[in-house]
Amino acid sequence: MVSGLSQSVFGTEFQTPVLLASGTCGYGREYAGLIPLDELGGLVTKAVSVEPRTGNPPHRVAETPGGMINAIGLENVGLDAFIEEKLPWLRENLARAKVLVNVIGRTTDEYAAVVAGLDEEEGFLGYEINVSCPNVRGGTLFGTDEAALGELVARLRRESERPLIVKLTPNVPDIGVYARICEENGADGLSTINTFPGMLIDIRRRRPVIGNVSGGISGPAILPMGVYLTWRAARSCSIPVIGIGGIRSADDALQYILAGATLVQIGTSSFVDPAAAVTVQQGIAAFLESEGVEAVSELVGGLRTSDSAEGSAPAQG
Amino acid sequence: MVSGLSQSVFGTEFQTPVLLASGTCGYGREYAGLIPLDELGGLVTKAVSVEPRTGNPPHRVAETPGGMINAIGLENVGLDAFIEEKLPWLRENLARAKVLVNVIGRTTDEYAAVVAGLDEEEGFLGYEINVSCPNVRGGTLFGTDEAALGELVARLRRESERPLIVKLTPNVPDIGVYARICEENGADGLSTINTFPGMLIDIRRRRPVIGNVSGGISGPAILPMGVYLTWRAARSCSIPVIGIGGIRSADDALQYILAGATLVQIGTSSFVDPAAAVTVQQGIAAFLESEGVEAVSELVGGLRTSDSAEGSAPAQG
Amino acid sequence: MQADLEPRVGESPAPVRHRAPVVSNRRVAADTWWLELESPEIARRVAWGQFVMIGFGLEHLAPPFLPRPFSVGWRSPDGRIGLLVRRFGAGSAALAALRPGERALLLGPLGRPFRLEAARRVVCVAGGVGLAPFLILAGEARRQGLAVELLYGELSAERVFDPVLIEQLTDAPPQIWTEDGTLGRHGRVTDGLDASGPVTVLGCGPTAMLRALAGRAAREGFELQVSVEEHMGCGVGTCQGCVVRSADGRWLKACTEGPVFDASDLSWSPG
Amino acid sequence: MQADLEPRVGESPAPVRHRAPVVSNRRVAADTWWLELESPEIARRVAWGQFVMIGFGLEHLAPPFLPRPFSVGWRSPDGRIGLLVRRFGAGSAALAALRPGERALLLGPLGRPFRLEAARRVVCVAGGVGLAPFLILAGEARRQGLAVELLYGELSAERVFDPVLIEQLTDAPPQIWTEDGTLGRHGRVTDGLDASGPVTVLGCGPTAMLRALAGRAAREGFELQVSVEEHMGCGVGTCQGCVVRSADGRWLKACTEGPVFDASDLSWSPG
Ligand SMILES: Cc1cc2nc3c(=O)[nH]c(=O)nc-3n(C[C@H](O)[C@H](O)[C@H](O)COP(=O)(O)OP(=O)(O)OC[C@H]3O[C@@H](n4cnc5c(N)ncnc54)[C@H](O)[C@@H]3O)c2cc1C
Ligand SMILES: Cc1cc2nc3c(=O)[nH]c(=O)nc-3n(C[C@H](O)[C@H](O)[C@H](O)COP(=O)(O)OP(=O)(O)OC[C@H]3O[C@@H](n4cnc5c(N)ncnc54)[C@H](O)[C@@H]3O)c2cc1C
Ligand SMILES: Cc1cc2nc3c(=O)[nH]c(=O)nc-3n(C[C@H](O)[C@H](O)[C@H](O)COP(=O)(O)O)c2cc1C
Ligand SMILES: Cc1cc2nc3c(=O)[nH]c(=O)nc-3n(C[C@H](O)[C@H](O)[C@H](O)COP(=O)(O)O)c2cc1C
Ligand code: FES
Ligand code: FES
Repeated sequence: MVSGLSQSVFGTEFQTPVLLASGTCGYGREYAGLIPLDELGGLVTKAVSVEPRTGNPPHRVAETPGGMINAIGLENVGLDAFIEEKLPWLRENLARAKVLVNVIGRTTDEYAAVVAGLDEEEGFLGYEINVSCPNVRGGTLFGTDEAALGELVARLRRESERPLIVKLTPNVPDIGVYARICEENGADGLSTINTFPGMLIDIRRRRPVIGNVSGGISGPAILPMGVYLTWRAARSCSIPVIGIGGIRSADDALQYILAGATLVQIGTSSFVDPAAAVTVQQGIAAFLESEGVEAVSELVGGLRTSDSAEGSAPAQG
Repeated sequence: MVSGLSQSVFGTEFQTPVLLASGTCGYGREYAGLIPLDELGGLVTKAVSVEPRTGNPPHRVAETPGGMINAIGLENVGLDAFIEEKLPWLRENLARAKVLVNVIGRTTDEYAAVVAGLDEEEGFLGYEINVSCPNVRGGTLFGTDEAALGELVARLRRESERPLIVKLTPNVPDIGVYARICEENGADGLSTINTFPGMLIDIRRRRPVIGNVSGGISGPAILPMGVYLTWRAARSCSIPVIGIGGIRSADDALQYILAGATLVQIGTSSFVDPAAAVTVQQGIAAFLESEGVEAVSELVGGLRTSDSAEGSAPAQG
Repeated sequence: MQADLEPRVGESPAPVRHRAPVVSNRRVAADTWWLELESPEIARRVAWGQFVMIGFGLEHLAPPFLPRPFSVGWRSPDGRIGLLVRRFGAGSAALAALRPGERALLLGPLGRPFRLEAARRVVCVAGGVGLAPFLILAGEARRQGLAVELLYGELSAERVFDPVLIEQLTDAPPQIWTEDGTLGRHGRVTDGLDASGPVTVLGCGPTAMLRALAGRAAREGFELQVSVEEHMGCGVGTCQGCVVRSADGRWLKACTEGPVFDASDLSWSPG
Repeated sequence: MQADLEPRVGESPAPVRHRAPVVSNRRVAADTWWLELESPEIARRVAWGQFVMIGFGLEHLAPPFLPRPFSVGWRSPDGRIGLLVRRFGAGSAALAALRPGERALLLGPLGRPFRLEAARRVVCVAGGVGLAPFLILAGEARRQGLAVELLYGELSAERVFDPVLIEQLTDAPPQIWTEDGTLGRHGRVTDGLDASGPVTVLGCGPTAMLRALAGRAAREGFELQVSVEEHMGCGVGTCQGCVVRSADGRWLKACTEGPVFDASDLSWSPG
């Protein structure tokens, strides 16, 4: 990969700014041989919880206009099996691509147990904390509850010195509030964004298409929301932000980077074309060359705006 | 129009459940001759504020994946000119289609002034209150601030006995909370949803495409979010809900209706095809016939779900 | 915007991803198309019962936005593959509208094939376009000397894929059933199944048909393999979108653990 | 899903909406296509300087999802209209790829035309595909006996729309300028403008060109009408998306108050 693509962040060097997003690349191995995984910036594993989870009944995925809905139900093998069956492959097969482990829990203790249980292992760089999980105390998501979020991040910070990246939930009035809570409680970075709650109805059967009734919307449809939320998050704190949502081209990735993202992740697009992440990082390299930019790092947050319009919450209409 | 299409709601009869959404049909007249306006369920005017507003600099609209972004800036002629120049046309030309006036303000008083100023006039049924407006006290939107929203709705209720419909903002953790606040403070109905905040960047110029930097995302891309939020809102309160967001076909409209919407609105689709609303209502009639359903009212909220999945906030992934 | 690059693809058994030109696309029955694509690598490697994910790539946002799984119904020595496409929703309608020279994005071959033993009689029971995997299977297995019977059911005559073509592809005439009796035998294709003796029954078609077969297999004690359908995201095991319930209550991935399963490994309770 | 219904359309001056078949679509210069559509009603009613919104309808989600405004460049007595399409982004690329027999959704005619007075000399200054409205204008105005000159500039020869075709459409040869001097005169098209005497100058092209013209018009005191470009949502005045700044600081809608404005009514300060 072209040297101008590398990004120094989270105490290490990502050879490119392009990662595969959690839940869309399994535990890496599933893509082995199909795409040159070790040439990517990295990947984020499927969520890992302390106990295995069985997940939701089908249908778990379906197409929506310009995107998809999923309600996998965070099915995963659980911490122990992850360490025994999944991590070794990542350790042995990825020399350059970085691995983040996506972490979920029902309680702060469950999150902490995953981090504590993994921290001594080798084969991964750090954690991406998925806070779009219902908190059994209270029922709201960790990611939409300011107090619960702060407590969770502070607790995980005590469990580990590895990079701790919090993946934010998009359906909040002001994502900047949550970005600052993460920073103040010791997070090293943010990932923006997770999926939007959505629903699809089979009108003839009068039933939800998705077994879980509702699910998360991802794909190109959410691109402009993701760019906006990344911009807001990046402006609200001083820790690095990973941009996610609907990226299918280098142009899309560069929108996130100009909005303030240091790295980006590709999710749904890998389903449409497994080569998406490779194409995106090649396209970024081509853009740098055609624009005469030496390093992608020069573009991070490089959006030019006139100051007047920046602060206010946007009126609709 | 087929009789099975009519809906009795807000103390009147809508001949069909299909209306044109605010900001996408001007003040009606712009579509005169192009589509048979008076055969629709109705229309919602462009926002009206107490003083005229000039709106944002261009570009004000652009295309996004499966949708569009707009930042018009609530440009409008203001209350007096609305009464003098716009309302008479609606009064004289629409005999059957119902008119709702979309209302905006920077303060509770400004909203109240519009409602008070209009209430004695003829030519419209009631109000759709756009609460996705920044509150000058505090800066957040009325629609994401529980206290400000409750106060606003209570105040407007005192100003008018006409149908008072509150148009909710989508980017909140739980729209049910806001639905209940509206109901408790005397609203007659809800409209779900307004646009999602979003942003589009011209990567070569490194500038936002939209003059206002950010804007609102509408169109097919937001359909599944709108259906979900309509379902949550309808289940959280007992006042009628108007479903809005990404509708381009009868199938889409019927998803909203099954999710709990009594009426629906068509926005962006009218730009793509001015005949969209007509096609949608004809398609609903055809669906009723093919499914042997006598009246669309029988379908409202007719979604069948198993009880287990209903209450919880959805986990993402 | 999208480069027409073909990324390095790995060694077998990793699937290949490539833009395959449409060779021909013919309407062969009501709502049914026979789609031939040029895909030498998939043609060389595909085994009976495997499928491909077919889509239009990242610039395409209308259905199919997500690629759709289709059983490979045929392959030729010169590198073509054939898919039997029934127009169901908007995604399959777009595949039905493909014209020669246009390209589709293919990923395959995917999934586990049917497993046959030489010593046993094989009976394929196809419902609708569930016929597709049995075209390749019956043709190739017969040419290898296996005794294969093919029962094929449709609702009515207009939907039946040309019996002459089936015979050409599979080297023997199928036994055709229609539910309304407008062609072949009158009734459900499962009625035609004689599963006595040492036999491997293979089923592909609507879930109701597979359930009926599984019920008989359990009662009569014959071996039954079925190819199942479920919505898919990735086709390669990363998304966990495509699960079916196992007999012992776990979720199995249709894309990598299937689509062919022993019927006895699955749960057949409805819903 | 989308019905092919043609809703009742009103009396003039309401625009018509209809699905128009493509008659032909030819590449006529680098990145440039001449697209002819069958649209009898628009052909009958369109006036020079008016435009259509052209898109693909509601089932199409990729660009152009929103319809795009295009000047009508020509009309024929038998009901065709011609558009000059330059491939710029993904939306115009999709229009460039249209094939005969395919349909586009048209809405038009829209906007205010150029206003000409018989007594005056008319000079059209076209930058790039800003040529389009002057093809119809020069042709029809000359046939009505008006003295019309046409100056047409491009960056370089490869982008120049065939001068022979222009002459056919407009009844006289254009004066061609290229910025790199590879065809016609060398320099900016605005350099060619002689605005002495009673003259109406019409401009259509990039904003920088229009600004240069407006500067000269202000200094030299000639009448200048310009056709402006802005992003459009609806094309009919409902969305307020397409505004340009007026000389007295208000926003004017390019779709209904324009696209043709008196240059003196607009603000020409950059940004
Ligand atoms: C292993 C396998 C092999 C198949 N082989 C064939 C074949 O040979 N011939 C054939 O005609 N069909 C086959 N199918 C079915 C095919 O993949 C499509 O589901 C079907 O064509 C309907 O898709 P649609 O886009 O027209 O429907 P849509 O209108 O998009 O959706 C309607 C229905 O299609 C299905 N669907 C939607 N999204 C997906 C998705 N991402 N993945 C899977 N299904 C989805 C759902 O049932 C949905 O309710 C196969 C499916 C599987 C799993
Ligand atoms: C009155 C008028 C007449 C025009 N006549 C012609 C003509 O005769 N020939 C010609 O080639 N072009 C003409 N254009 C320009 C044309 O409408 C498109 O803007 C241009 O083709 C670029 O569109 P795109 O889809 O390729 O670009 P995209 O890649 O979609 O976007 C790139 C740029 O296109 C423009 N754009 C995007 N969305 C819109 C929108 N909704 N409305 C308008 N512009 C948008 C913006 O400048 C944007 O930055 C005219 C524009 C106007 C306003
Ligand atoms: C099938 C699927 C499974 C997902 N699983 C997870 C998960 O386990 N943890 C998580 O944090 N995000 C998960 N996500 C969210 C993605 O990582 C990503 O944030 C989202 O899809 C938006 O990016 P995209 O538009 O590029 O897909 C999942 C997304 C999909 C589509
Ligand atoms: C150009 C434009 C202008 C709008 N103006 C208003 C407005 O003035 N008041 C309002 O409440 N909503 C406004 N909206 C939001 C729409 O009424 C509608 O809620 C939204 O577009 C989602 O519906 P759709 O996806 O069908 O477009 C506007 C939307 C657009 C696209
Ligand atoms: S389709 Fe993704 S795991 Fe099977
Ligand atoms: S384009 Fe909608 S008002 Fe001009």
